[in-house]
Amino acid sequence: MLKLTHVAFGAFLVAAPAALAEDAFTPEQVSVKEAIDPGPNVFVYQEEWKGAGSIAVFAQDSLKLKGLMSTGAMGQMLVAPDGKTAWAQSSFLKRIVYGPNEQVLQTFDIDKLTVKGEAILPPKAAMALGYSALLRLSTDGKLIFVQNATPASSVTVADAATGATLQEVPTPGCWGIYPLPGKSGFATICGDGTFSTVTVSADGKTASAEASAPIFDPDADPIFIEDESYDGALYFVSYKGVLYKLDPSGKTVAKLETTELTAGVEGGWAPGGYQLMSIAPKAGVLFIQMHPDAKDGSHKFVAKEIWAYDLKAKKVLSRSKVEDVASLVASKSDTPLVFGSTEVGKLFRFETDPAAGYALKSAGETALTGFPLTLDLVE
Amino acid sequence: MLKLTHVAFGAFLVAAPAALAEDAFTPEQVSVKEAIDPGPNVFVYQEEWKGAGSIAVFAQDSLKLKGLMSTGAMGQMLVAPDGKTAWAQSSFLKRIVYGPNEQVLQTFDIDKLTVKGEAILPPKAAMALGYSALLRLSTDGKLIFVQNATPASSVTVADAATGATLQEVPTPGCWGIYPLPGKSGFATICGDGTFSTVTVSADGKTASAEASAPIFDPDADPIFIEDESYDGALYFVSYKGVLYKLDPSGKTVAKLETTELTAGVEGGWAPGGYQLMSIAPKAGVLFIQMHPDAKDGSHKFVAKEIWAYDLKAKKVLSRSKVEDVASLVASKSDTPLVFGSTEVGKLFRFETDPAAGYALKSAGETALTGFPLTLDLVE
Amino acid sequence: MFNLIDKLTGWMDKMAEGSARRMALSTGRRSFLARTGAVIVGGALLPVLPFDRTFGVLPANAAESDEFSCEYWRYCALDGNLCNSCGGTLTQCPPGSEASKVSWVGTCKNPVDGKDYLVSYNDCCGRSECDNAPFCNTNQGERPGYRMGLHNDINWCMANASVGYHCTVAVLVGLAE
Amino acid sequence: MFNLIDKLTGWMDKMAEGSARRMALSTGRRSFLARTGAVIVGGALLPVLPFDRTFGVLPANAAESDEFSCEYWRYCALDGNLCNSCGGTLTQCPPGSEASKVSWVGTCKNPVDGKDYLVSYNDCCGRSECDNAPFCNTNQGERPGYRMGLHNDINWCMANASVGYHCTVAVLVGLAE
Repeated sequence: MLKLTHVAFGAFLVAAPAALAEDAFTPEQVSVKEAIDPGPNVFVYQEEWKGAGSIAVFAQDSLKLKGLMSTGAMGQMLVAPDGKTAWAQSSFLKRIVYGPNEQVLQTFDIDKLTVKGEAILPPKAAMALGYSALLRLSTDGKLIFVQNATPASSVTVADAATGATLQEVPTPGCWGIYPLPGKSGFATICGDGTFSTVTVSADGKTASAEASAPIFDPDADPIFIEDESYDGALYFVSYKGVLYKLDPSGKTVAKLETTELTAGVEGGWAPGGYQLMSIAPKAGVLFIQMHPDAKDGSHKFVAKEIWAYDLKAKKVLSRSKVEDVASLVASKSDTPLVFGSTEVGKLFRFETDPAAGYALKSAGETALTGFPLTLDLVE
Repeated sequence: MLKLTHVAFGAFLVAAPAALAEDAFTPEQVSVKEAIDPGPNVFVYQEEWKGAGSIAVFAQDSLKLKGLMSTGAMGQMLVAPDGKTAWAQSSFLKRIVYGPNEQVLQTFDIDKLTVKGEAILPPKAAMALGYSALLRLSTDGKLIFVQNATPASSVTVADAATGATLQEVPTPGCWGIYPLPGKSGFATICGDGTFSTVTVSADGKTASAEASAPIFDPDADPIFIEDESYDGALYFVSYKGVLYKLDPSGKTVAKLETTELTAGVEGGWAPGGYQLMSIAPKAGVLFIQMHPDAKDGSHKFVAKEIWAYDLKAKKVLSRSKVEDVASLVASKSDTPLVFGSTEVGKLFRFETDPAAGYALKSAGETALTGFPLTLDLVE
Repeated sequence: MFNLIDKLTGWMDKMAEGSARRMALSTGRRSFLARTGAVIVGGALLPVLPFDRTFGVLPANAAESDEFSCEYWRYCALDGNLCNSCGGTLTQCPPGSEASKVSWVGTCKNPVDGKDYLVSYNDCCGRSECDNAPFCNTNQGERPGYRMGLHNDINWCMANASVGYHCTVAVLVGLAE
Repeated sequence: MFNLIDKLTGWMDKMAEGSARRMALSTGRRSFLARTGAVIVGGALLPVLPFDRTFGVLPANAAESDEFSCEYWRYCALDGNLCNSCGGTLTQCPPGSEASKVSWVGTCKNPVDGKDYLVSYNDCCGRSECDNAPFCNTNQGERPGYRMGLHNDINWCMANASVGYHCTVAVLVGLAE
């Protein structure tokens, strides 16, 4: 009884405040905002390793935080192309950092920031730093691909609508998920320098794989797992700055072309970071994080500059000095915006100037928490 | 099969490294340290609100971190007087920050930093900032008292050996747990300015309570819930700096004496912070966090100075400038050490100089995480 | 287990009696509430507002008018992250979270009209702590847990189904004349 | 679900064949391992060490000899919190935690004897991340997850009963001649 009456005391204040004043004061009511404000968003996955991570939703124009969607630990985020649905794969241990681990695929309604559903995954999902290639939606939007590591590599195929696991595809020695255009399935990068093209049946329940010819040299110059799609091609970049243009549409992945981003540039510049590049498709420009004096082990160095590289003209259009950008994403508009996150909790907004080779200029900054290494946006 | 072989690959490196070298190199083996190094410890509860908190164990002499004992969220820590056993009360939600909440009393073996046991508590335990008065051991060491809030106040009485809940004692309008000397039970501070003395039966299963005469004025000058025991008396301090010396040993709590700490001192000084005072018993000195220009709402201000107050002579012996100390604890030695934590992640070690009125001098600093507002030590 | 109830009820009666005495000068429940801040709880009375306002009056300044600053006047006893910087507003929890069923109360002076308002600080619940947003820790009139309705060092999501602390709103619920 | 196995086995055979070709110049399994860093896994071969060491040799300096510094030579490919600053030692997990059953491997040059050592980076598991301790992020020879044995952006507690990441040790397990 005591418990109930004390609870009632709090509720009373909220429910009957009008009784408190004698003059015309109109009391306010506490409520919950039903939906986020409209407008294009930037999503940042704020990963935590000893607690709840979150997908933070920011307004692209103002960087105003629209809200958080909470996940478990050591997770990955995925945002649907229409910006209405998000998913997260993460770990919920019985005692947060010890005890049985339940790996969960959450489905979120972005407008309402609510959990629409959750499904238990096979307990193999990679507990990794944030990389967009570790949790992917099939091109037709019907399947979710989850990168597993036990440390043997495999991919869980789940129904995007229900989260139900349909199959687990072994992908030994391969890593990263690159949805195939025009058909169901994904390509993956293999440790011998080939790609494997995994075709998944329409019902998601079976799969077959085909290895490509060698595409890169994983010993001499490995490629980052961060990919960008543009004009039907799939782009990767190597530790030393070689841009790979691949065709993922055939039975196997084919190499179309390679270009040296740093050709003719002094200073030992190389790409570095996590989500280290993004293509602005209308401009046909690749924005990529670069650091000077590159050496063995510098491939995760944060950016000292962001370069704008013209994919058609194959030349660097501009080099913009930045501070500590570890991951970035560019918008798809004519005059792209670039958003960059740092390892230590900042989100930067940059405007670009097409007349100046898409050079970046600072246009906003806000706070992030956790390890904010994955960004996405929807216009 | 693939999974098993891949796991074997990692194990192989650890188990059979001798095969890797051709010369006399002797490979090392990974192992787990069995126990912490001997010597007196300082304990800091690093509370988290969206993940796993931890009890951090530091060497008193070097501030070297000896290890962590992980808890759930929004918890409290308790260290046995012998320094061998610790407990924590904390919350484990199914989805870390949402879903059903399991409130757990963990028992830790401090030497091995292992979880010796856990018991599920009634789901009412206060989810509060760290305060030592919210989780207490009875004077005979047989019972654990857990402060509850629903927000109605009650205390769960649990068996210290097993963690099993024995009873829930309603304590409406009262807060904080102050174990009674010489008998089983506790006193608690009530909102009308009295104390309630709750006597618990030997088996822990029943209780009776007795209210004291008014002891303080909760409107004009409330007392902090932080207590210190010394020479049979129980000490509290008020927002305005009045030191209360109480006798908790009788049927009801009795007021023995009050003293104004700031009598004759200019500058509007007042006590402030969380675990804001500690008595060094051999010296008979109270160390207390003070800030100037006190006003309504400044009672949680961090310390600008720590004062050493002589409890027998009733005078301030020294005033030492400090930076941002939010909580502190003093050791029991002839020449006390004082350890202070800040809200932003630092643990300070101070030596004191008896010849200079126990003035503090900086003697070490290390990093803390979370909200580190509760400290304890055992010599 | 409940052999305490008699005595505790006695204590609560006594407290209610004391509060009732203080109430003598007022003319009705509303005035009483506005003046002393006590709230009727299942027949007993708990003091939830300090009536000792001997500390100074706040001067009006820019920060007091900026609801995204910890100095904003409504936040005079707020301990937590600002919901209006986390997708909510001054009085609305961010989408996807829940408003706490119970709350603590502050009394804050509005620098514009000079009146003291009762502010209900509701925590928003069921999402991770929004530490992207400013963390404020102000404590005018704040009391330890023995005056629970004025206490802010505790998770006021305690009575909700999902108790994860997300952020805090500041809702004007009355005038403290 | 396992209609892939045939093809994947084919792919692994091919990879093993390629590795075997590279192995041709060595005289036995031990040399092969030391030289190419490949490890036999259930009959297949996975490359776990880079053999391209074209980047510069490290100069000896004080930090390289300080095992509490991220610059310590053994930590050349360590991504995590140092266990020796969290109650453990260079090779011992802190009390109460568990050593990871699997690990990644770096090749680090000891500035004292000038030799390259194989370093097994084991995560310690089942306790909260020890972010009291220094966080180091060095990546000599580090590769993405397609060379899993060299990859450090993942929780190597993954094969343990309790997968919470606590900290990382650096254990010398071999010489890379």
